[in-house]
Amino acid sequence: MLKLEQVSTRIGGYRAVNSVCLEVRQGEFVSLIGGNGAGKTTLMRTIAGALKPFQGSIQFMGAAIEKLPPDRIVRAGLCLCPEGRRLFPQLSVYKNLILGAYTRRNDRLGVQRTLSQVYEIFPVLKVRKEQPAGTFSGGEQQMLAIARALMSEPKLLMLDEPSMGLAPLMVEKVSEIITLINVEMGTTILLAEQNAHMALNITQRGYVIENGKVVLEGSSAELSDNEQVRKAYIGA
Amino acid sequence: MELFFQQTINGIMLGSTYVLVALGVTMIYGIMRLPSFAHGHFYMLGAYITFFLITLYNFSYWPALILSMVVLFFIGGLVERIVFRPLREQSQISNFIAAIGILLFIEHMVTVIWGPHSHRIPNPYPEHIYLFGASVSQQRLIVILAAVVLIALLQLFIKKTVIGFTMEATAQDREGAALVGINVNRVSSLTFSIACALAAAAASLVAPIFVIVPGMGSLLVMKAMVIFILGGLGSIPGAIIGGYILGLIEALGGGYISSEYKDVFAFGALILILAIKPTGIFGKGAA
Amino acid sequence: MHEYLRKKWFYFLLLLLALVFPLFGPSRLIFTMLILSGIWSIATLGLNLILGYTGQASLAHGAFFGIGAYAVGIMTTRLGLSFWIALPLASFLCAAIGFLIGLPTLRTKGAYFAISTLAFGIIVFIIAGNWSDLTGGHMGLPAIPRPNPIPLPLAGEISFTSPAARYYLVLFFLLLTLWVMHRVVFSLQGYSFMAIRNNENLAEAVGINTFRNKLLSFMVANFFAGLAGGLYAMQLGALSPFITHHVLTFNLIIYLILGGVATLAGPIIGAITVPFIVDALFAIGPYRMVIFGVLLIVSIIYFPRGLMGGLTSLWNRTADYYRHRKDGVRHAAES
Amino acid sequence: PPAEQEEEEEVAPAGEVVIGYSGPLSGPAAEYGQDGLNGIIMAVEDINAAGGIVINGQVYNLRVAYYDDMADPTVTMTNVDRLLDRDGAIAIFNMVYTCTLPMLEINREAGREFLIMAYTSVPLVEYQHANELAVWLPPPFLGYVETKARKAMEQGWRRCAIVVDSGAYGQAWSRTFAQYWQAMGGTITYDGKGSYYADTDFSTQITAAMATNPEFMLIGGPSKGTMLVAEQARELGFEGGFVFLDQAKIDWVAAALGENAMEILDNTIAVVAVEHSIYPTIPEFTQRYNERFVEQGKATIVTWEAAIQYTSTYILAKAMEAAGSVDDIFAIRAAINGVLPVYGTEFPYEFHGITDAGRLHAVGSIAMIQDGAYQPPITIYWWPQNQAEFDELSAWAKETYGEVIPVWVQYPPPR
Amino acid sequence: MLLKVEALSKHFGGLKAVDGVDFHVNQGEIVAIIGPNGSGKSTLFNLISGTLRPTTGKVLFQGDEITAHKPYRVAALGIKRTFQTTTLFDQLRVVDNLAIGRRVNTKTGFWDALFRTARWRRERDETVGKVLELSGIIGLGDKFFDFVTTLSQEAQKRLAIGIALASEPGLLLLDEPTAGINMEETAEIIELIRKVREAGTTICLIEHKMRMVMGLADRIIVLNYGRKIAEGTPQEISGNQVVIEAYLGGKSIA
Ligand SMILES: Nc1ncnc2c1ncn2[C@@H]1O[C@H](COP(=O)(O)OP(=O)(O)OP(=O)(O)O)[C@@H](O)[C@H]1O
Ligand SMILES: Nc1ncnc2c1ncn2[C@@H]1O[C@H](COP(=O)(O)OP(=O)(O)OP(=O)(O)O)[C@@H](O)[C@H]1O
Ligand SMILES: [Mg+2]
Ligand SMILES: [Mg+2]
Repeated sequence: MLKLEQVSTRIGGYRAVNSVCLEVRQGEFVSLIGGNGAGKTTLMRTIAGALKPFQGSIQFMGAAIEKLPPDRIVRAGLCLCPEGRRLFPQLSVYKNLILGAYTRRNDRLGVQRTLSQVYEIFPVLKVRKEQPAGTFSGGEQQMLAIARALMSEPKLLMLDEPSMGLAPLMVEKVSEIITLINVEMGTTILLAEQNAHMALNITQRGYVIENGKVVLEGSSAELSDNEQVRKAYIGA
Repeated sequence: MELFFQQTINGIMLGSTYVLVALGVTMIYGIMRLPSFAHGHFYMLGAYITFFLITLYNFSYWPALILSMVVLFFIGGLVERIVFRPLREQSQISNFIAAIGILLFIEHMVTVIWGPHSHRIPNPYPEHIYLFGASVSQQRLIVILAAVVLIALLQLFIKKTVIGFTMEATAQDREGAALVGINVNRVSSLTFSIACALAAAAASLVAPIFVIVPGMGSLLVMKAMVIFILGGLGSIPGAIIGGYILGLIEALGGGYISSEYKDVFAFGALILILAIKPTGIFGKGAA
Repeated sequence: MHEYLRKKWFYFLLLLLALVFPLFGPSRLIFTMLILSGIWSIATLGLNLILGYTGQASLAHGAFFGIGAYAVGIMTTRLGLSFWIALPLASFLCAAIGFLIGLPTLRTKGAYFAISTLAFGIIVFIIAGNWSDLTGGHMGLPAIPRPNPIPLPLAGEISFTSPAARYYLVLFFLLLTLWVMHRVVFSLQGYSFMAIRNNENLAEAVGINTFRNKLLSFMVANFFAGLAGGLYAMQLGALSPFITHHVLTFNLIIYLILGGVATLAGPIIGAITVPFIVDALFAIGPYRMVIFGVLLIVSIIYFPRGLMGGLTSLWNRTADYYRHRKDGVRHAAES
Repeated sequence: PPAEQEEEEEVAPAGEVVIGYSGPLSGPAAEYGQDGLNGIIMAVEDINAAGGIVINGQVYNLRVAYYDDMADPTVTMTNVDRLLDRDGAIAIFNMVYTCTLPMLEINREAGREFLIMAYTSVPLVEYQHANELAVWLPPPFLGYVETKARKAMEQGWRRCAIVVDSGAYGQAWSRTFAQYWQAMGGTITYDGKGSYYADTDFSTQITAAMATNPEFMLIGGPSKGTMLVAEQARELGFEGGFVFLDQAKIDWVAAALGENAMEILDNTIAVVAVEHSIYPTIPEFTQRYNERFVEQGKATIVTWEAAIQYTSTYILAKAMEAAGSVDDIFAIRAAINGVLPVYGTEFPYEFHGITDAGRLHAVGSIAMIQDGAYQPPITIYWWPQNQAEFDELSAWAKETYGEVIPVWVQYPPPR
Repeated sequence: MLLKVEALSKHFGGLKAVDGVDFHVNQGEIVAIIGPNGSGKSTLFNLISGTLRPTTGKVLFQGDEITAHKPYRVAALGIKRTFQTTTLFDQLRVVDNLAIGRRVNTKTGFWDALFRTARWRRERDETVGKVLELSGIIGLGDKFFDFVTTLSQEAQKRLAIGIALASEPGLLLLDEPTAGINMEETAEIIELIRKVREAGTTICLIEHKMRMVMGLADRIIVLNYGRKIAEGTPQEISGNQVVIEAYLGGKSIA
């Protein structure tokens, strides 16, 4: 479904992503594990079109997307729930969600259906749907960000550190939800996480990225057992 | 009382143009965080285009006005594309310099091509009528009404249409907007275009009662800046109310206290209001 | 280039050049333009402190320049004070007015501050034009005397009727300004200013009284605007309200940004280069301001950090190139 | 072909004399500045076409060097240096009082002498800023003030509201007018100025002025603002008269007002339009001016600025011939006296002489619009020192131009 | 008692972000504040540090009332904080950041700078010395002259703590100092926090990483919906049923 070949991206003069090859197949749930500054965010922004790679090709559903602007990529069914959330702080929760479905604006019924699904998953969003998103706490905003990404009904959903800054209870809940999205809704998911423990628990396959390069890949079970991974990312 | 009423109408009429220009400045700032000091010059260009459509191509007034809006719509989009888009990542002050560059370019281009002297559009509605003892020319009433209509249309557009939604979203988080699938560059261009078209409308509306000269937008843009700050950065209702307030302050201050210092009242009011409320009347956050 | 600029001898060379320049017998036009550029430099250095280092875009700088000029003009013509007393008085007056205006306006931030200072500037312009009894109104303030000659122990006296004397006078004040800016910027006090520019919330959280520091920066900036204005009054000998107009502020900002903001050399580079470019554009006749507008746009797009920034990055790039080449040679040798 | 070139070289002039000009060619005062420049350009072209300046059998051609100063004194100052250093100008025309001021400081330095051709009608400046190398071209506005005030009195008007331009000229003019008017027994009911350059809506002041029931309004400044004030006053229901400052051009205003002009301008006292002047040369001059400038988009109408600068340039050329030098500034300045008078029978303007302080004896004239038509112009002579001199002048004028209404205004005004 | 908070509330419109919270921090302690997202932890810090004005209630520091003082005055008294999102002077170098952090201890003003007074010299030398030492403590000794944009996320977090530490504060408020960094690096930050405490600085921190909190804190305060729902030692809290239900959840301690 998604296929990266030799993708490299520069930030400033620095090669934050370096010849990355990666593949995600239809229906899969794949994790991207790496420490700070490993290049996960950069890679995801590159896939989503917010950054342009200077080398390599990115294919989504058979079509090259590395030169497309972000909006075209979303339209193709690939949506990124970004690090730092990037909500519309002065707009109400409701408007944020509706804008999440911007690419589906001609499908009103579908949008309403997704909206009620999203409200079911995150009841707090329904209760406070008129509140400006910017006044939410960090965790609440994270939930809204995931919800907004879901609104576009993506074929492939990329989540950049959804557990960041979340309370333990919430982390659990979020991972359940993500799994649910993958299993029930059949959405393919690419998840970037530092919390390898959580990520490897719920995904099927994973890539470990360090210094912008993929250093390991394999099934989640394999990775969990890998000594290196345990030491660096699970910490026990 | 009659005097007061007359001055109030004068103020509302002044305010109407202010609002139309200030709305453009506000929208541009809201979406692109750039202080559009060249906006008064787009206004001027709008008036010239209407003038030439009428005198050279024998258009009648309303078609000329609309065509002028259309032309400015495209010019605005073009300027955004070739000047401000490359400056996207730069600071506000760089954008300010670019705006000065545009302003010099437009003003002197117009001066060189069409001469420094003033032009006049024949007034389509020269009659005046008496309202409660105050004398108002028909064209002035039209300016007031047209401003109200344009403002209402703009509000509807922003609050009720999806494209309007995207403008608000882009104003608040550009990358976020891009990631939900909004073409933010198009939104920027569109905003600039609409803002310039509004300026053209304002200029074409007042052109028959005033005159058209290359410098006609210079002071106006300063007032638009004051209004957009007064109302709170990027706040559209703020700009509307701020515009009318400024018009009234000028008319009443100029009429009752001192006409030489009427602009002092307008600009002084800004400093006073900000001293009390540092984020403007409708402002929420800091700049 | 950048590396040279860092070394002191380069500055001494420049200074020497500036000192001996009149000996080459430059034309009067060059003299006049250099004197004016020196005056603009002083004002721009002031603006650089508040806008460049403290991050507060004051759009009243031209107005303070005008206040300084009028203060010197009024004190020397109406009160009969000597220029040498009027000039510091005018500068301090500007600092004091800066204090009063800063009190309300500096409570605001960003664009709010910019536009409220712009509003103040426009008010000054209107007052300069209409308060005829004080300023001469739109008729202007004529016949401002030249500074009294300075007696020299042996060699007679320096009189300021010659452009060379005025050139040295302005150069002296420019060096003084540069000295003050250098000392302030590269000090703990300078850190406070830069902290505010970088992140006002954090600055406040680490214990910097941001309001007081902004006020201080604003006053110092306006002091130098006033000083430059006073020198301008001396150079022109007559004033009109035009010098308080916001166009002047805009010009100073152009000098600052095109020269290189938040550098000490930038303002001077800008204040010399831009007027000379405008002068050169006279050759193309009526289109000159059209071209100037285009030049502004193009240069801000391609040199967003001004000439200083452009030179620095050019230097960095060449340095990188040579470093890479050296590395390459070393690698080759090692393998 | 080479043969032709040789021919040209034979008649090539011995040298070139540069007349400098620094004035507003862009910005709000650009039209005014351009008018003045047009006059100089046209004169220079005419003089060159007629064979240039001939001194001791040598022919010199004139050239205009001009720079835009946007009415900014700083730029004027560098322009002066530009004109002297780059172009070698011997005289510099300037049309904005605040820009002329700094020039007065420079032109007397040894080696930097040049003639200042100052276009300002502010009275007494030639005494306040005495400068032996300055020539003040237009008539002092005191003549207009007094004559217009008298004319207004004649209409039976007593109550005056002032709504003039807040610029330099408007301030000086209206203050002087108020003094004369009150001395004649009139009252000023309202005084509120506005910026004729920057503003377009004067309803506020007019409304306030009308609330004081004036019989006429003193208005004026740049023509465009004057036109707007007149129009807006009528719109707001004002039915009294207007007195224009001499800066505003009645024919320009009338043209801009279009069809209703004569209705709106009924009972207006203003400087006479160039085309209604008594000088017989005017029709020909106007026609040539229109061809040369108006049709090229360089002007909208022929103005007194153009006519005065045109004639002044001629005087300068004649003075050079009389002085026998193109670079001895003092000699040229001294020779001006000798080449005067020049009359409206030959030029589009007339100068009868020059005062000791350097102001040309320039004629002013005003006219009134009444009942939809221009009344015959009144001609103002301000330099005669006594009744006898004035009578002599009147007789000459009647003889030369036929129907004229001369008046005498004392200048400098009696204390 | 170093810090004492009495009945502190902050309402945003109808929302009670902080609702009558009482707590105190003793000299030398590490106190952790935990609670679900949106429970008012950051708001509480904002109230203490003067960034927000409380609706009601009092804040006392060393017995003196500091309620609604301006942030710079609170900082001058010795309470320093970090922000939830890493906040630095991002156009400057590490050394400048730390020196600015120390600015509150120095008195060099405009005239000192101009005339290079004895104070200017003394304070400059002192600042350089302290800052050098500090950069070693926070593990940025080799990055001393680097611009902060070139630092990794985790180094930036340490620098943010360094800026707060530079003035040798009596009380340090840390808002999620390890959000978004991995285990190894978290351990380093924990080490740093321990070192700081040993050097005599009292610490109050907000954190979601339970393993870390449990190992580090002397006392834990739990907020939920703006109210304090529990307070106690780590053992007490991890066994507290109310806290488990509201916050910790069943299985994992991540
Ligand atoms: N704006 C920038 N300028 C310079 N370097 C940057 C910038 N943004 C990121 N980098 C660098 O690029 C590298 C990759 O960063 P990226 O944000 O992709 O990492 P990450 O794996 O997502 O880390 P984190 O877990 O902190 O989110 C890092 O070394 C970072 O320092
Ligand atoms: N300026 C504000 N205006 C309105 N509501 C606000 C404002 N700041 C915070 N809130 C609200 O106050 C509540 C507490 O927010 P706070 O940021 O203190 O939570 P937190 O405990 O730090 O959460 P997290 O762990 O997610 O960072 C939240 O519901 C938030 O939406
Ligand atoms: Mg990341
Ligand atoms: Mg928080």
